[in-house]
Amino acid sequence: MSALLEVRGLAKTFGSVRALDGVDLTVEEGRLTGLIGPNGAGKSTAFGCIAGAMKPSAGSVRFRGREIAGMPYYRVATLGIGRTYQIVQTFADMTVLEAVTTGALLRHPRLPDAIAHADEVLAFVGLAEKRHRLGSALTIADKKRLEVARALATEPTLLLLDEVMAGLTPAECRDAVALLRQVLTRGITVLMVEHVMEVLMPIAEHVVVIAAGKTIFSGNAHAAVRDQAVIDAYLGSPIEHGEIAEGAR
Amino acid sequence: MQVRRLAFVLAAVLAFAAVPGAGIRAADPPEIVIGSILPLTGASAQTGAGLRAAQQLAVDLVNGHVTYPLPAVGHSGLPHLGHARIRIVFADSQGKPDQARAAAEQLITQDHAVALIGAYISSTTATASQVAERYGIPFLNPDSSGPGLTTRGLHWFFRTTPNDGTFAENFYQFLADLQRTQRAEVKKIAVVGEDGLFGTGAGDAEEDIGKHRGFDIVTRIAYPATTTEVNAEVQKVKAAAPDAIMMASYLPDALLFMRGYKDQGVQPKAILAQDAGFVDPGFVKALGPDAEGVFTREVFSLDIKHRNHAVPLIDQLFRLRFGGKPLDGNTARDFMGVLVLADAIDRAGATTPDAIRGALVATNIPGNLTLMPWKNIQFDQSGQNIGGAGIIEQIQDGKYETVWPFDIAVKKVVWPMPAWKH
Amino acid sequence: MRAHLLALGAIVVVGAVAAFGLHSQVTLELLFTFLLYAVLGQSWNWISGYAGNVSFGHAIFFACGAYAAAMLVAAGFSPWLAFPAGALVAGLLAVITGFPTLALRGHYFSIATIAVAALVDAFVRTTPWFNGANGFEEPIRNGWGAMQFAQKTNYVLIALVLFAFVQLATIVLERSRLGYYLRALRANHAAAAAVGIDERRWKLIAFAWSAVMASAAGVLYAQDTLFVDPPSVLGLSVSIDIALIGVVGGIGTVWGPAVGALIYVALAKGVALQLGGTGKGYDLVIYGALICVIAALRPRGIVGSLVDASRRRRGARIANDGAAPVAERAA
Amino acid sequence: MEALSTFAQLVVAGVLTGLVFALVSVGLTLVYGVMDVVNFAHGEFLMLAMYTAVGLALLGVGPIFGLPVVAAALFVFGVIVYRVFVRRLLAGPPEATVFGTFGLLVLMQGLAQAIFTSDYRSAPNPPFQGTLHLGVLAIPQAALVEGIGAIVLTAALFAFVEFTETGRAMRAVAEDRVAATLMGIDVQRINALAFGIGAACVGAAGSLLLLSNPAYPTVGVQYALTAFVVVALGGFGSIQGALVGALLIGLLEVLGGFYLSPELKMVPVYLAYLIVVLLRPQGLLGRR
Repeated sequence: MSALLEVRGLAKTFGSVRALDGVDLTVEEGRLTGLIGPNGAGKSTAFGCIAGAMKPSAGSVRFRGREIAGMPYYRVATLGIGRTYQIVQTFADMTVLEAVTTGALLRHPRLPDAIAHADEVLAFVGLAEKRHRLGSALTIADKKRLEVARALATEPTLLLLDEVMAGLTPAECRDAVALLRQVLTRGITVLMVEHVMEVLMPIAEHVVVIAAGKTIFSGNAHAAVRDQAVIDAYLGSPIEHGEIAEGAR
Repeated sequence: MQVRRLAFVLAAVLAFAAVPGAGIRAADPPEIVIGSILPLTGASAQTGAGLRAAQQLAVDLVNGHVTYPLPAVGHSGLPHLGHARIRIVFADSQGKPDQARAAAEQLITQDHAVALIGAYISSTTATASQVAERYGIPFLNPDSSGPGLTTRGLHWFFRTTPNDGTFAENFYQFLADLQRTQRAEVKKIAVVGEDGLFGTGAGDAEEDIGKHRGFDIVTRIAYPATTTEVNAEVQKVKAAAPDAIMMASYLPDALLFMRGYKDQGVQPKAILAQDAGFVDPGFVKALGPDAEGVFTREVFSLDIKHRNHAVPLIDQLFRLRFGGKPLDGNTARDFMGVLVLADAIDRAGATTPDAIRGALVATNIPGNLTLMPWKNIQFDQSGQNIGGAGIIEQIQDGKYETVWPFDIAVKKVVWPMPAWKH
Repeated sequence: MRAHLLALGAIVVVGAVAAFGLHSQVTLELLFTFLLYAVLGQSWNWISGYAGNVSFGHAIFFACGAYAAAMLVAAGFSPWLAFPAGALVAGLLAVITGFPTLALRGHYFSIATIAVAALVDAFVRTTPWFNGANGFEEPIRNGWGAMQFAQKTNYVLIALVLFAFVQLATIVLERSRLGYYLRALRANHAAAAAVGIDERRWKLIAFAWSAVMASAAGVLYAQDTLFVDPPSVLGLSVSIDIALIGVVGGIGTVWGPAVGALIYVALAKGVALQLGGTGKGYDLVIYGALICVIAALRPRGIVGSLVDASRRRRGARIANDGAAPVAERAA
Repeated sequence: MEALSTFAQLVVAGVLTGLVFALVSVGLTLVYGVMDVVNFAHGEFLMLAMYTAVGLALLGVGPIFGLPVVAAALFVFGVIVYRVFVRRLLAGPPEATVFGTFGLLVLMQGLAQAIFTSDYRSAPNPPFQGTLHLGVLAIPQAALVEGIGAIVLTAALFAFVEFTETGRAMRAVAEDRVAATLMGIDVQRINALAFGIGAACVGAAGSLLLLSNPAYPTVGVQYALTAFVVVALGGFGSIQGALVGALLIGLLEVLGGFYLSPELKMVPVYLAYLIVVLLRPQGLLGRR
């Protein structure tokens, strides 16, 4: 399987703060990769650099072999990378159908084709019967689902999901996971950023863990849970004997 | 659906608007209607109000029985038309060219005016006179000085007032006369004016005629009329060190320039102004002694009462109607414009356009039968009154005194203008 | 969609009937001015309503058409050429001035348009071939070739065709990729970028179309008024009149500009002609008060608020009873 | 030598012109900075202030002594306009404030023409009409007084906003209206106050302006245009930025007028605006 997205030595500094200090990440085509790490590990910064607009201080982000670091969001979307936002962004005064149609227009310039395609995507994500409701009148779960539908409507080859599970009830999470499985079956590669480990476990075949701006683990999800570096990152490393002694004195 | 109903309402409203506008008129009135286009709202509303009062006064005198040494006055209407009375209908141009055109159309098609008069602001006169040309109705312009108006080859356009070209000619004739009588040496001239139609028209004429007569135009300055400071312009004039400065400005910029000249020690022998801001009541009031000695061209002055004793009488009648304000260049010209038109209609003996036009072409009213300092009123084939001429006044002891032409001057010319007082 | 076409058809028919049926030149003149300002209002609406960049310098595109007509006639060509020529110049001017400024936010864009308009005004005033402050005056001609007519009827007909084209284009806009993208950009920038909308490119397209429409209106104005100079076609007051028509009627709607133009013509022209004799600024007072009331109570303008009301009612109705009416949507 | 003294005089004139622009723009910075409302009727507030000052002058109170009275009158006018009108505009969509203040502009123009007519009206024999001569430089006293007024007004407003309680509250509202409400700031009162103080600044400006300009219905239009360019150039909401922007524009206009041509003297001003806004959208010192 060829690598769809390759991130090498990604670094980003804000003034004196080194938010990212060498993140490496590979997303295999057709598989769901999880990007995970404790709060403040630099996940959002990494996502920002990958999704475009945020120019990394160093390192490269190659999509299908083409460098896309710092490219504006709309160019990245046109290349075939769909995305959702951590805080859901809806077209307030548009109906569900109109919002997804707006996404479909990227590949289907003629409106009738776009509307037809939008209807397909709505059916696929299960929002068909709410197609005429105003986006602003939906529940959080439906808004997130709408955002995924909107991204799918642009027929991406890679879908970037930024904490799409945040704020959902366990039942809504299950529905979301079910949807993600269907997305994978359509051959769309997914990179999912989360900070809740068990959400990723059931669906992520490949997991990359970052902490303090560095990649500390890359591999199978189950192996990740048992990896000492990952545990230390999450639970904090055990205190060496010597340190206490010095501290106490 | 809500909006669909609204769109149909829109269509219905349009339909209703169309029907009542058919404009069926009552039986033809015994009166003869003259249409007048003036800037009754907008920036020149105040001037428009004065012109309106002067035109109405002229009509009332034509319809009245009191006689004055003026054409068509005091015969209770037009004698050759069975003493039909004249009615003047006013329409507002708002000082905008397209609104002036709409006003002209209304006067011709709805009020059935036999002739039009107007419109003070040159650009509005241009569009209104084109409507008259298209409908074949005589158009008399008493008060726009833009030179271009009579170079358009219009068949129905007549203008009684001298234009900027005449006034520029007057300036140079005045300077020539001064050189002859008072050894006044003027060689270098600065031409300064706002960059609108008024300033450009005056400035072009002053520059062309000056060069033609061998004067040295040392600088030509056009500045945005709405400017709030004129430092750069004053410095340019100072650098050119002219003998005389010709100005075409409105009041705010006129004051800025005069104060600038004083501050920067620009001391020309003469400042020659194309009235406008320099004859505004606020000019002398604001500058006091610093206004002394300024020359301005004028089209009218109460000083010429010895030529036609009607002048003070008409002035008195006008003050009664317009809050005590005296007759000035604009109101006097509009007053005369109405009389010239009434006289032509009377001599035509009919209200058909051709008859009136014929009478206008044949017009030859001697200067002393007018309020104006003109030789006579006679139109050339371009419709321009060739008998018109301006006069030149000088501010002496805070008052505008006629100083040229010498035959009607009431005061000697103070030359050169007094130095700035510090 | 169908509703708009029906309404447009009705207005075109009524307009045509009025054009031929009416004799009163004054009423025809008001009808012509209504159509002209409806076109201008709609052209302004494309950039300031649909695209959300409020322009206070829109007169420069109106002037492109007006000057194109006057200069072509002065050079001996037919004024009909001014439609393509004016459109080309206006379109180019829109792209050149729009490219750097369209990304500016809110007031910065509005003030930038004033600055650009002032620069164009200075350029026209000081460049010799525009005749400076004297402008152009067209000699009187007659007939379709010269696009000049004694009777107003033909002017109304041309204006009607232009009005129909502009309204049709707006109806199509709302059902087109450009329309969706402009709405998306106005609703949520981040979401719009995520679905691949290049803000500058699509707003430039809207701006160019808007300029072309305004230029066409300029050609008609020049052929009706036969006089063109900087203050009458390029001044700040012209841009302000155009903007106010859009606001009163309702921004971002198909029929807003038409309603705004109707109110403008009724007030500015009708009142002035009737009140003409009094000499005071009464029409300005009435007009200003009306704008204040509308801005305070009905900020989306008359049609805009009707659209909002209908959409909210429909949105709410769907939310609770779930029944999905036919995909018909107004405005 | 001659060219040098001309240049020196032009620079001095540019600075004095810039200070007058600052005088007229100060009120706008406060109103915009605090409430995000660009008051397009700013020019008409200035016109009203000048007419009030003329009224006082006719009653014998000159533009200098009358200044606090005019400022107070405009303060009251500003608060009333905010409470009755602008408050509703702020409740509407962003464009409501733009077009609402536009309607106000047209309304005040109409009223001014109806009530005052379009005659030019000025204070009878105003003070400071003379000229100060410093070597080769000539400085009109009126411009000097207006300049000093501008500096004093800018400093006072800056001190008010930086160091007083209400000033801090205003900056909080400017920063984040919602957070300010959470901190217990009565946003409506602060907005009304800001609008009133902004109008009071225009009142002071109107009084001083009467020393060199007559009052007429459209006197405010050009000053307002320049004020918007000045405030945007200096960075909306930055009081000291407006002063810097004003000085820059004053110099550009005067020097541009001499070395370029008087007819094109506004070109460098508008070009400077476009260049700065395109390169630094938040203006020279603004923080937005």
